[in-house]
Amino acid sequence: TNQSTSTTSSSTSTSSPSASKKEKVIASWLPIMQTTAYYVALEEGLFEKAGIEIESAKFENPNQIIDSLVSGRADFGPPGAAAGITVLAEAKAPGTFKVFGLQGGGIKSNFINDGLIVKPDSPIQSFKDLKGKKIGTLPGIQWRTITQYILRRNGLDPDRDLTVEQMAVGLHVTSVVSGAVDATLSLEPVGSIALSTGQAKRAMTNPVAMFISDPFYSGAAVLTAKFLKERPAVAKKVIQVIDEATKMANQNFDKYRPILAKYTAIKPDQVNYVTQPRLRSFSDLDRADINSYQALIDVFQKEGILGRSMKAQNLILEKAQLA
Amino acid sequence: MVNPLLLPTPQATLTTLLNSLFSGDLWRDFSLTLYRSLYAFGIATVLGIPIGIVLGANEHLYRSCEFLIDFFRSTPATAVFPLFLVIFGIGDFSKIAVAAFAGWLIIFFNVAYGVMNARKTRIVAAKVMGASSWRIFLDVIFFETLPQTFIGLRTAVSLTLVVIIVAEMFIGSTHGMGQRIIDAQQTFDLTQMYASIIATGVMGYALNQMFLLIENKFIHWKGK
Amino acid sequence: MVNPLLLPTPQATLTTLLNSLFSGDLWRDFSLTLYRSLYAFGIATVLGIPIGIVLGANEHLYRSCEFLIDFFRSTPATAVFPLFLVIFGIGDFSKIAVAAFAGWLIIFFNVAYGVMNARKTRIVAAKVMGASSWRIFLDVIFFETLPQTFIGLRTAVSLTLVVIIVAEMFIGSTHGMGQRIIDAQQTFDLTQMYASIIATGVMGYALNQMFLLIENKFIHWKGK
Amino acid sequence: MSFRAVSDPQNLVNSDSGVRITVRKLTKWFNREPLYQDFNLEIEKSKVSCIFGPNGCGKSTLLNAIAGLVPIDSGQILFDGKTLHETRIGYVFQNYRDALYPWLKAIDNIKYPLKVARYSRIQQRLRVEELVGLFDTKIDLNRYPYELSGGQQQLVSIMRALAIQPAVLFLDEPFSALDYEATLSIRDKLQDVFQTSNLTTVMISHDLEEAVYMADNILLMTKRPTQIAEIVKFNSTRPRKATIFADPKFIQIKSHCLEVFQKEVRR
Amino acid sequence: MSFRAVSDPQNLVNSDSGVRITVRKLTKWFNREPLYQDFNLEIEKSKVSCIFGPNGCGKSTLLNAIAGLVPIDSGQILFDGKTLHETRIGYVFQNYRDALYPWLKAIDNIKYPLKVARYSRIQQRLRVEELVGLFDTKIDLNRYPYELSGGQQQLVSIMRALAIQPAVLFLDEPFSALDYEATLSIRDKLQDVFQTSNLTTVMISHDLEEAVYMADNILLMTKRPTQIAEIVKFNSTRPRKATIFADPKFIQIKSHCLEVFQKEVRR
Ligand SMILES: Nc1ncnc2c1ncn2[C@@H]1O[C@H](COP(=O)(O)OP(=O)(O)OP(=O)(O)O)[C@@H](O)[C@H]1O
Ligand SMILES: Nc1ncnc2c1ncn2[C@@H]1O[C@H](COP(=O)(O)OP(=O)(O)OP(=O)(O)O)[C@@H](O)[C@H]1O
Ligand SMILES: [Mg+2]
Ligand SMILES: [Mg+2]
Repeated sequence: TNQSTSTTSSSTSTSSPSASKKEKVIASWLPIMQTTAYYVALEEGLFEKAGIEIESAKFENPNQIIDSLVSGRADFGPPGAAAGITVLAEAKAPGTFKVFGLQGGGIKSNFINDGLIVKPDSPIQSFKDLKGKKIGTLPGIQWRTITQYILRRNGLDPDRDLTVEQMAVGLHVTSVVSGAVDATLSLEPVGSIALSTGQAKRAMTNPVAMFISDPFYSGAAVLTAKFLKERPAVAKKVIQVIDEATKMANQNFDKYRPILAKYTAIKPDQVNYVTQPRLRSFSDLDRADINSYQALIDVFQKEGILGRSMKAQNLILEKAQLA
Repeated sequence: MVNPLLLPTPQATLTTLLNSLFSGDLWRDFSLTLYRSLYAFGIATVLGIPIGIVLGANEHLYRSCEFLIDFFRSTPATAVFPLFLVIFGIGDFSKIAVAAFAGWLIIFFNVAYGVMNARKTRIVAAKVMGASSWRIFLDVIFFETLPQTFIGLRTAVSLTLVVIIVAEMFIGSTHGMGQRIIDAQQTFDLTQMYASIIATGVMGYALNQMFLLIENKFIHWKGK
Repeated sequence: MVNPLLLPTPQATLTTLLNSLFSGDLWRDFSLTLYRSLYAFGIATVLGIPIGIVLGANEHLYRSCEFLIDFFRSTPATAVFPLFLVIFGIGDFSKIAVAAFAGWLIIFFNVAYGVMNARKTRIVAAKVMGASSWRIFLDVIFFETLPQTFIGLRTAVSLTLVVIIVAEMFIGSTHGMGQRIIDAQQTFDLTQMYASIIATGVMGYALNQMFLLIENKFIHWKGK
Repeated sequence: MSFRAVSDPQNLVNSDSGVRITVRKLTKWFNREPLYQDFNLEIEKSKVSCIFGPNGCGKSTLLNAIAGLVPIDSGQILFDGKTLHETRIGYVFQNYRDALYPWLKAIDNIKYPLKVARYSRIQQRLRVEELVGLFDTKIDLNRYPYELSGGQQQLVSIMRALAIQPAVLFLDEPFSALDYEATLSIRDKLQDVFQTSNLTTVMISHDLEEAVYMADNILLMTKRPTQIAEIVKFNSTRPRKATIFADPKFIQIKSHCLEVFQKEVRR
Repeated sequence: MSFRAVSDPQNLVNSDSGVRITVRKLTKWFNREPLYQDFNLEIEKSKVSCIFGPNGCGKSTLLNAIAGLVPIDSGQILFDGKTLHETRIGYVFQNYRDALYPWLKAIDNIKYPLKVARYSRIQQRLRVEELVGLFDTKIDLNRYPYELSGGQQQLVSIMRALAIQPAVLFLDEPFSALDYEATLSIRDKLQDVFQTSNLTTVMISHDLEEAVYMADNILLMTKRPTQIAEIVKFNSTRPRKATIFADPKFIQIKSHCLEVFQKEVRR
């Protein structure tokens, strides 16, 4: 794995001589594909140009991002912060978060977000073939719920017809290859990496979009209401920067592939395998996107992990608020 | 001062704890984690004490394994989990094995050190009475090391619990307190999370108290 | 037998290790993790030994804190991380603080037990010579407990390393061996993963050897 | 050689008037059986009291109780108006081996009470030199205690107990491991100390001849529950010489003590 | 009372011929100084040899070396054709306190060598009863060693050493903590044992009177590097009584020994 070797590392950028005038903004981010726009913004110096000094903390676990936002230790979560967990946190602390971007994949739009990963010679082609087998998914209630929902949609009882094993992302390919499980429901780039090794394949592409909503977004860009209220001008600049970076990433994804190796676990020789995620900037967000987000919220509510109904629309930042 | 969402009040936490106790699903997670921890701890003890005594008594042998011992003591059990996955599969047992391994290292290390630091006079006395090495292990070194062994057991019982929880949290599992903690974390139900953490801590405390009771009952000669 | 992708050969692993050594970025991760671990361990030692001695000598006081001690020893440091995040912020220091806390508990526990199990004759002798409690701590109990303290220090130095790695793995960090391990795991580069684990283990071994050297040099009276 | 050549930095010198120890209504139980019950004893100041009694009658426990090292069930122990803490005690334990510090060299063991009493480094060194001269010892004091033989350890213990010029000296079978020559010589050195200071000494010995030879008062003890059977006085002048063993007075006192002892033990 | 009432389950009885111990060219260094150098010694079988020598001359080390408890630098120790392991040894250590097992009650400490020698439970009990009868002890043997006084612990050590009817008995200052009465009585019990068995005994004592009283051979030792200064024989018949102390032969041997000892020590 190639970690960043350059000095413009992800932690702080204090290289500018006019640092004194700059607004300091703290970001908590996850090292995943969906965060690409943030990497682009850092690489292209967009924050600096906007007069913003970024202090960023990298986390492996989306919960820590939410914790750091709630505690006021961070101002915003760049694209890729967990969309589902944001909803769950907002339900507990209404009025804390505003979403200003969504990231994921879609069947129609042809961006890959997730896949059902199996061995190359596996007879499994869909969830229906999993009866009596073992499926792996990500640890925690969010993905357990999504998996159970999809299984039920496929006519399987997740408690009786098969075993659902929750396992850390790093174990997914290993478990499939070693035969510990028959399939995994994995987020990108697991599928791409599995494919690149030739040890596994995608039996299904974007199954979550297929069964919940197409497109499907698992990532979101969020900022705290506190940040927005206390420093609205800075918040606006941050959103503009991310918007611009998202545009750049979407238009010229291949150009930015090499920087993925610097910010994520992906190795330089793997950057060309990984698939492009669907990145929606603040200005892009439309009704279809919001409906998709709503569909995820509804699944959570149906499965009982969200105590009350919530409107995706209310979570999304309103253009008027930025004035 | 601090956001009560992040740091719920003790009352709220205890209320949640009590509610979960009576609503029933806490017991399932609690007992599953307890079962896994005790299973792991049992393996760790059964393998740790005898091997610790034997290696501690053969300082030469111990020194030649020292690299491996210190190596594994310093590597997170969760990092070597892929190895356990390959050997034991994905089921419960691989997580138990990881915790047992971590606990075993602690028990083994403490017992071996206890033996190496033991006063030699009593061993020598047994030797002169014609006791075989085997008898000396059983009758003298074992007892001589017992206070240290108990420190090891208590460290290990807490550690196996910790590893089980961490495995349940980060490697993933079906049910268990670790699962419960991470679920609460993900649903941002920090009251539930702290309630679950408290339940876990109480489990650890209870296990430790059990040892303390045994220790106080049997090791009457400490400090004499 | 086993798929070499899952269990790379020792040669492959060592080759990768050597390559990473020369390609340079291993050093950065290695030294960062070492720095964090030593930082955490330093805090743990400075706070653990004196508090351990004082509480061990006041068994009454110890018993009244026992619940908290056993409680926290049995709760994974990573589970209470949100708390540390709130107190120490999102920087590196909160992770160091978590590891220091875990190490502190171990050192403290071992020292306190060492004091409680210490032979009373020497303490009594100092008392009769008119030594103040303070002097007795410094001159007698400290030395009396030293073998046990070293066991605690060695357990703790490994544990802080483990917690730092786990924090780097599961909480996330910029650089460090834990980050390296989890990245390798996620990209299914098990050779690199084992190479990094080996590098970590060697770090732990080296730290332990350092203590062993000090121990063998200073604690000459063991078992006498 | 004077025993107070080194001036005392704290002026806590072995008080000129000496220390009388009073044990009042001492009660101490072990395992639901009384060891002492309403036990009273007066230990004369600036005198040598030798305790002679059967094994397990509570001699060591009595010294420990007086020195505040074992809790007592009831009763009082008085140091002539002073508190225990204000009284400098020298103590040679019956288990002298366990009471030495194995992490300190023999010489530093001897210096330790001086360090506690805040003697300067130079004073510490001078005092140890003085003691070495007094005891004329050939032990290599740069060895650790566990490198010494039993007798050598006991001698180091005695030197440590005397280092700070105590006001009260407790000797629990202090010669049990010493060789013939060392025993004779140290007995006489101690006599010098008794003569030149106001030291109150309590010594336990199983050697009756030794006990009488050293004592001003011989405390004869009964079996458990322990009482004083008799206090026998022997006020022959010091320094006493080996010739005293043939002295009719000495022989008479010795045989009287033996008689009392045997009567008590066989009872 | 016979000393072999309990039949030995392993037929490893105290061999009728007795055991002679030969120490040949023993060399032992401590801290770059020789303690023993080419030291030779013959310990007569079925006799009592008492070692008398100054503190730190290496008496305890010699016994430990013979019993295989300390490594020696060179030399040989022979047990009359047998190996060390085939020889039953009873040993009362100088630090008897540390050699008892605090996790066992006194009675179980005494039984322990019997357990090692695979005596049945009943035999163990009978043997302990026999010992208790022999020593006529009033110690509560259901106590743990740390609940006993120093002298009581030493007595338990002696009983433990004698429990398995050893062929070789090592006594390192075995009476140092015993009271007057106990010392006399145990000396005499031991004499009974010597008379009724072929036990080879080596005893260390700093009490010359005691050493001569107990001994067939008195081994007088020099200072370091240690040699045998002289072996003095005393072949008065047993049982010896207290009256022997006045026997001119006894007095003459005693004063000869003292002379040799003092010459050696003062050299
Ligand atoms: N910790 C204890 N628990 C129970 N009994 C004890 C304890 N310590 C001492 N004893 C008992 O108290 C009695 C007195 O013990 P102590 O050591 O004072 O005797 P002593 O007179 O010094 O004997 P000795 O001459 O053998 O040294 C003994 O009978 C002993 O069994
Ligand atoms: N571990 C050791 N390291 C260095 N020197 C030692 C060690 N053990 C013993 N010695 C030395 O060896 C010598 C003999 O010791 P030993 O205990 O045999 O003497 P001893 O004749 O039994 O004396 P005592 O009459 O005092 O019991 C002593 O001078 C002692 O200093
Ligand atoms: Mg005593
Ligand atoms: Mg000796």
